[in-house]
Amino acid sequence: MMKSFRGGVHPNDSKSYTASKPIETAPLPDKAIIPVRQHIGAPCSPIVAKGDLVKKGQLIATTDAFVSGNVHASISGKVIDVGDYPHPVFGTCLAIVVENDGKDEWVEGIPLKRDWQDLDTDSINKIIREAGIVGMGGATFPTHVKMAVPKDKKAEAFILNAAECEPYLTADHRMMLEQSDRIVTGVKIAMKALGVTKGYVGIEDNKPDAIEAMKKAFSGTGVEVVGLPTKYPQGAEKMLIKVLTGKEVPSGGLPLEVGVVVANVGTAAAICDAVTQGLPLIQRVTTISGKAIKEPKNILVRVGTTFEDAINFCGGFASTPEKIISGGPMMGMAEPSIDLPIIKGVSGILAMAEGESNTGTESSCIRCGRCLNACPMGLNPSMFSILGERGHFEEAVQDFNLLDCVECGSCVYVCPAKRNIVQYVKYCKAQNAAKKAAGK
Amino acid sequence: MEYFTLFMGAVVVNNFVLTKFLGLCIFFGVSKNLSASAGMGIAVTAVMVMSSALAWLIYNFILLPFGLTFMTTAVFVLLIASFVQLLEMVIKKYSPALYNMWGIYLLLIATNCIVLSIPLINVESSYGFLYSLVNAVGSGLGFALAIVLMASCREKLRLADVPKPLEGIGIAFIIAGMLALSFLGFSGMIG
Amino acid sequence: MSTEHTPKEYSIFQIAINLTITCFISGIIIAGVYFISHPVAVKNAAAKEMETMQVLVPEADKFTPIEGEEDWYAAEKGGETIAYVVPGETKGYGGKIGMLVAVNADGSVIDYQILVANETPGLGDKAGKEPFKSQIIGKTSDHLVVTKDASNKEDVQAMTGATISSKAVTKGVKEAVDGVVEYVGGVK
Amino acid sequence: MAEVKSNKELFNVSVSPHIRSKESVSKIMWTVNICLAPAALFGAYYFGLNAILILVAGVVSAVFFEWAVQKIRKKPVTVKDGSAFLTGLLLAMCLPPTLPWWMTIVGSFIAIVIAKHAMGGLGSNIFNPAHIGRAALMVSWPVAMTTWSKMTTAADVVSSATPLNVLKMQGHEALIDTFGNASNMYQALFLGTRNGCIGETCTVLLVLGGLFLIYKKYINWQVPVVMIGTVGILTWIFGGLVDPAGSLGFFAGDPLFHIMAGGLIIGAFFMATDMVTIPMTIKGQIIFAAGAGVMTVMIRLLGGYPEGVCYSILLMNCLTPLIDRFCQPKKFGARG
Amino acid sequence: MNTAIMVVLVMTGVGLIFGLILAFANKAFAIEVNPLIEIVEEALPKGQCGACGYAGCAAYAEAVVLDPDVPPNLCIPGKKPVADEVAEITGKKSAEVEPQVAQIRCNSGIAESTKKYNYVGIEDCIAASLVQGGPKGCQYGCMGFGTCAANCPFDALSMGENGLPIVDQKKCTGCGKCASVCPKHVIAMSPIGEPVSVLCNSKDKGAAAKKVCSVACIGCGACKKSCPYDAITVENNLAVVDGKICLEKCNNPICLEKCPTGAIVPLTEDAKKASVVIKEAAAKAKAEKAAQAAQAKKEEK
Amino acid sequence: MNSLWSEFKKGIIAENPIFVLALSLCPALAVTSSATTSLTMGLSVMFVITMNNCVVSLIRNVVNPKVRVPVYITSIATIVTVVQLALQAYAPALYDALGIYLALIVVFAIILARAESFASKHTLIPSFFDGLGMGVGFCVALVIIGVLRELFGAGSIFGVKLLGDWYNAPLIMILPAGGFMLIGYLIGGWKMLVQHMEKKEAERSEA
Ligand SMILES: Cc1cc2nc3c(=O)[nH]c(=O)nc-3n(C[C@H](O)[C@H](O)[C@H](O)COP(=O)(O)O)c2cc1C
Ligand SMILES: Cc1cc2nc3c(=O)[nH]c(=O)nc-3n(C[C@H](O)[C@H](O)[C@H](O)COP(=O)(O)O)c2cc1C
Ligand SMILES: Cc1cc2nc3c(=O)[nH]c(=O)nc-3n(C[C@H](O)[C@H](O)[C@H](O)COP(=O)(O)O)c2cc1C
Ligand SMILES: Cc1cc2nc3c(=O)[nH]c(=O)nc-3n(C[C@H](O)[C@H](O)[C@H](O)CO)c2cc1C
Ligand code: SF4
Ligand code: SF4
Ligand code: SF4
Ligand code: SF4
Ligand code: FES
Repeated sequence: MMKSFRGGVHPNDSKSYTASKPIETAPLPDKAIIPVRQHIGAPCSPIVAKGDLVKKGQLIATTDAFVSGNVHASISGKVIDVGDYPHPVFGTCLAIVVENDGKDEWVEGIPLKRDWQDLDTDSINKIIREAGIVGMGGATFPTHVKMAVPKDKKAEAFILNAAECEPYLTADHRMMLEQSDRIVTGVKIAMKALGVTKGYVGIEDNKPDAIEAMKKAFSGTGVEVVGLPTKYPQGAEKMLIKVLTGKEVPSGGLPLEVGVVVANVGTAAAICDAVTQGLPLIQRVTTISGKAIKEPKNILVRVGTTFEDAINFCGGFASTPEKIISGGPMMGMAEPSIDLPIIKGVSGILAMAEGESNTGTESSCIRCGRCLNACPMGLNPSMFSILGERGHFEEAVQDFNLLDCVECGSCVYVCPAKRNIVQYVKYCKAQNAAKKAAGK
Repeated sequence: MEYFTLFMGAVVVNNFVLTKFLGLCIFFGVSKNLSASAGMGIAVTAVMVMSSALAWLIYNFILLPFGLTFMTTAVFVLLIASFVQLLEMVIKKYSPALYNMWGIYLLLIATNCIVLSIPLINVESSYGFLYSLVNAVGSGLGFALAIVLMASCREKLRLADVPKPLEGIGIAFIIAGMLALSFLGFSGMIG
Repeated sequence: MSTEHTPKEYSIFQIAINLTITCFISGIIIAGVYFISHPVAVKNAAAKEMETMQVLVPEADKFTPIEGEEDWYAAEKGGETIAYVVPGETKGYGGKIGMLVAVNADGSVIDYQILVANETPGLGDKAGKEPFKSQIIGKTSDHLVVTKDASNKEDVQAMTGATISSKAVTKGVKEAVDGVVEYVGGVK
Repeated sequence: MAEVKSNKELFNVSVSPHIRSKESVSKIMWTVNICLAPAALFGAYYFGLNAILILVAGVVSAVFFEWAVQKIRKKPVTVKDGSAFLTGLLLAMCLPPTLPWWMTIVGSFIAIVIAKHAMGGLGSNIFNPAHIGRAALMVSWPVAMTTWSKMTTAADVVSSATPLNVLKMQGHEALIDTFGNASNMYQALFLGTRNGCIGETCTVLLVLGGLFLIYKKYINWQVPVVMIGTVGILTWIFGGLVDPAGSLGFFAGDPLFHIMAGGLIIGAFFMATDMVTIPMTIKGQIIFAAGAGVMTVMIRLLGGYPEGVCYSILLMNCLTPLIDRFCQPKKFGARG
Repeated sequence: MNTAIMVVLVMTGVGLIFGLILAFANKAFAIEVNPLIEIVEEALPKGQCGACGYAGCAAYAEAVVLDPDVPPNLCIPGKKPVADEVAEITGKKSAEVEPQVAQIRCNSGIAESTKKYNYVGIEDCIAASLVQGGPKGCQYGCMGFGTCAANCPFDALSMGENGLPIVDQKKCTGCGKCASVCPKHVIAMSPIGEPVSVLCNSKDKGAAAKKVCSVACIGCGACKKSCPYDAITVENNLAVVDGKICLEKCNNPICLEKCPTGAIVPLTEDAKKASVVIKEAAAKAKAEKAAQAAQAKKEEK
Repeated sequence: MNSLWSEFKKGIIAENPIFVLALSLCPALAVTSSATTSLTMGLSVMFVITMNNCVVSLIRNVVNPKVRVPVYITSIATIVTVVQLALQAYAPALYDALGIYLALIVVFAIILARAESFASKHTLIPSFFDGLGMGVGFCVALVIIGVLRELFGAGSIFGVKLLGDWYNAPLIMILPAGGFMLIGYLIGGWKMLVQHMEKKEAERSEA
């Protein structure tokens, strides 16, 4: 039996809607709304103007900041606007709108053929940076930053995060079944760039077919494919590292402190495309699911396609949805509308029918301790909600390690009093940041 | 064994705060947070032991031989007040850190029932010198225990939705009532 | 919290004399009051003690202190000792219980009164009242034992819910009786 | 407030997570009520009319007081969550079957109004409300609270004292005498055909209820096990030393008797597990349970009362905030 | 008699000994503390609101006594009397403290505004603003969860029926705590008695603002043009009134009538009356004009 | 005159030494299990505090600040000893009932607090009224507590049986636990009373 991490929860995984649906390619949108900020880090500045003609894969926004990710046109056509548009994460954001000319032409020079074996670490990282690859597990952290190992640290292992522990989502699952070559190549490239020989693939054991497929694909590569107990948040990188290597990433530290780099399945595939063919990140596989969707699907979709288009491709709504979520139900964001572009980090779009998503009515904490037992980070979530409610955010940070919370939502899931702990955590973090900023 | 019984009796069974109502001003005034109340508990114990010793000497060598027992109160209170003030000055001078921690409570101690009553009880019950000291230590620790428990409860209730009028001292009294109720469990255990 | 804004300097003598004078005046006042009140207090205390003893032994016309035994009195009627009034002390539920016990020369209890006690009102403090009192009165040392057995009519029945006080008071009385018996020289 | 009625056209937006488990406070509370019900019903059957009156008075008044306080404080009324029902039920189950019913109402007033709502209502109280209610009744009317009727249903357990009382006052031998022989005694203790508080006598039904709660993960098994274990071990070691009939020496106590007598079973399974008033971490709960066990034994063997479960739990309740402070969970990735 | 003499002797002796000890200790252990700190603290109103910029009244007392650069008038709730007292104690000069009250610069209640989504979560403005910017259509407007009211140390704010906070001008000390907690920065501290103000905080362009709120300031500048004293400026599509100018100079708030959306609002009784008069006059003028036009038309015919 | 009245009045309600200032709490519990002892203690304290305020206001200018506290305490101790001696001589029963708490009047914080914060800054007359007001407030609080505890805990007031034999008095009222809880609620009630009065006052001043 696999070692497990402490805490965690077992929500109903609801993956059967789409687990057996092969990835379908969504039609090109009439116009793509491409925000200049699709990642953690500095926003990019547009380098095209209204009226310019762009081709697929053309760089349209960039920046010198290291922690950032280039933005490329996902379709070819005319730039019809550069302005503020709704954004699934930031509310509104500067976006470049490209009107489809229907030609879907690549920009000059790609696709190309490149033998990755010949490349050294720096050139691989350069390619990844130029391709605008960011983490596709949802956090959208620029991958080239992650791959750049500082001098004083040494990477020892690479972990492919294929846990896909969020309920409903099956995009990674389908990719592993259908596109194992891309994934394997991506992992090999990453391992070469990092200079490591040890690799792991962690997959939750509710996807036996994927474990099978990966084992086959990775046979003889020295990469260990491991079936992990199904338990949310198995895919959180600290948990994954703990389970696979037995090491605990120190509080506030990065995986590299224990010599590990973690990347998502989609990220690995994107690395493969970029390095072997020179393709920038302009599309992704995402899961459209939920009871309010007529035909839930896994779709390959261009960045900038609106939620509405994607949902229409899945037959539209079966009933009036009560809630729209970008990402999974545990960590995803509820969205106020479906006029939003799909960006690099949108791993799923869920339309929840009435009663499907359930947040309950908050009552006072009865100190039952379930949240303590569920918290994978070993925190005391009940205190976050209580202290947050009374405005004692400093105490939450200092005495209860609030900043260690990864907002996984396990505590909220199990709470019988339906406490909005994650919201209190966000609240406390925001207040604490504001206070710090004011202090400076 | 006799000393042990006396000591345990003073700490829990006949806890001065919860069964004899002494030292309530500080008990309610300084129990808002845990570290302050722990400091206070120690301070009270220290002052009580030292003044008990002095008081015992004065009583047995001056007041008793000259038949001046009716003046005990006046002399003791003067003794304690001066002693506390002296202590305050010494601490302020030599350990400002300590002073910042519980200097402010020292003056409160000077006008606190429990500090005066222990020496009084000691001499009234004609306890011996050592016995008096043990009684003082036990009572002081009993006070410390009670105030620390009180503070931990109040720290918890600070985050609770206590009815407005009861907030602060009111709810503290109610907790004290429940502490006293719980401590009845010890009744009959010793003495 | 003095109102002057700049602290002044004082000499040691100035400070010391200040307190000394206060104490001197205080001493005079206390001494004065004591001088007046003390005799009254002594007189009242004595009168009260007599009164108490009178209640315990109503037939007596005189109480004379017994030499050699502190606070012991012989109750006399027409010059003849009819009883002894002696103090007793025990430890009850709420601490010390002090009492006065009137004992016949033959070692039986005439009456007793609890003077100081901290027993629970409504429970332990019933030990000084009827019907508990009448159980004790008349008994001799042998039967001054508390029982909880309802069928035992010889000994003292414990008060419901206050066994401790019952035992304590009974023990106090018994000790007083034993003391008297010993003093009288084992008269039975 | 600005809350307009939820508009069907608009989506709901809230912070993640968007799915929640099916557990709720009221589900937990009502389950506990149901687990207690068999033992309560047994008490009602065995002790008769007055016991039924006490149970009804306890529950109805507790629910009423909760409703009234919340109305007066203009807070949302939450009597349906079953916690007041539970407090009333537990209080009634810990009272002697002969108690005048109106005293039960005074007890539940103290439990609900003073011990629970003065401290901020469900979840904020420091002391176990039912126990505060019981302890308050104990000091208010000690005679009524320690008067036991002669049993009528089972002819051979005629005694007007509880077994623990007999043990304390008359010793172990006398205790066995009241039941005839030792196996009769254990049987009576196990089945509940003995004197005692209404709901505390029937060991078997209480244990079954408790096991169901453990199975449902509503309580941690460590708490009853540690508390009962501590009492068992300590009474075994020291129980013989303080027998009124003379010391029997070490290891001469009767742990089985001590475990089943008095309120230990109901206390360990249903009251030392009240999550509101005990530490939150398992470590803290074990400390709590062990402490409560030690206190119980101290009170039973050394103290003025024959039974100590109620006070031991209250005394540990006082310590809970301190225990909580020093037993925080170990955070992930803590250095060292 | 003997006892009485002993009493006096012992008392005096005790007094002398303790007096000497204390006096000696006083010399031996003397250290400098500034007694003024306590006196100043005593004078402060103890709201512990932090409006002075220090962590509470005691901290300010210490700072104002020890640091010569700290002015004595930082305590806003205390207003002038406290400032004067502190100034007197510390020997510093007390400058004028401007009396201020909180003003809610958004007039869009439930009826006047649109909603973006149904908010489900903690009833608190800061928490709600973290969820997609809050449920109100206008991202600059008051969300009405009452965080300001809950944080007012002087109990001067309450939430009105329409979901907007109401300032009790008598209780408001102008400490600014509410303004600092409001995540939308809707609350401004303004001079007491200001006759009119633009109660809107929206920096959206006119059309966008109008779409989500019926009483929005659309930044059209009509008010600015009408104001004879240049008290109004328009920046970021939002008009702002300089209350001090109005207070000093204006007694005929003509701007009120010019605003097409009614975003500019009379605040004082006088201004309200004046506004009615102006509006009536305007209506009359309009009616007259219409009548004249009709007349003219008729005549034409 | 008006200001003297307000000096007097504040001690009774708005700054009640027990319910509001929470000073000198020990006697509020210890001697209040009957109304009679409450009243006696209340009157004793009232006497001491008033006297002491007068003494302090008279000597305030000659007292050296370095020994202020000991001097004030000496003054209090003297007055208390006088009361003690007087009670012992003329009312021995009460003297016994008050027990050690009579001696402890010396350290009741309210007395020193008034001396320090009021009498040492004011002249004789205001100090007298301040002391009297505080004393009355103290006495009123004690008597309220005493009456309630005696009534509920024994069915009588000042020893006079009011409730009949049907009344089965709960002992908790005369025990520590009940005393604490009762005072807790009285403090809460007092707070509401003070707020209510302030509101009334404000309304009146507005009108
Ligand atoms: C609670 C939690 C759950 C997560 N679950 C997954 C997951 O199921 N799959 C995944 O790829 N990443 C998941 N992540 C993100 C990973 O921690 C990590 O960011 C990711 O594996 C890094 O790869 P990327 O940068 O390529 O996205 C999760 C993160 C958290 C905090
Ligand atoms: C400011 C910042 C700096 C980071 N630096 C590195 C880094 O140097 N190397 C690395 O492997 N990951 C780095 N990360 C990525 C995180 O370890 C993590 O992969 C990312 O936050 C997403 O993880 P999640 O999806 O589990 O939340 C950094 C993240 C942040 C926010
Ligand atoms: C508040 C309270 C006060 C008590 N006071 C007394 C008392 O004054 N005297 C006494 O003997 N027992 C008192 N007890 C009861 C004893 O603790 C003990 O229970 C009793 O003596 C057992 O005797 P029983 O067998 O007669 O019930 C009191 C109990 C409580 C709860
Ligand atoms: C397992 C469990 C045990 C409980 N035990 C008690 C109890 O002993 N006494 C009580 O008043 N309430 C008990 N409750 C109910 C509830 O927690 C109680 O009303 C709160 O203490 C009131 O805030 C219990 C609840 C649960 C789930
Ligand atoms: S959201 Fe934070 S506190 Fe809650 S379980 Fe996850 S890490 Fe722990
Ligand atoms: S799970 Fe909910 S009710 Fe239980 S302790 Fe945590 S926050 Fe409180
Ligand atoms: S437009 Fe102005 S008035 Fe309207 S909601 Fe926004 S801030 Fe408020
Ligand atoms: S003014 Fe600000 S804090 Fe107050 S209710 Fe409106 S948004 Fe919330
Ligand atoms: S009166 Fe204040 S401590 Fe006793």
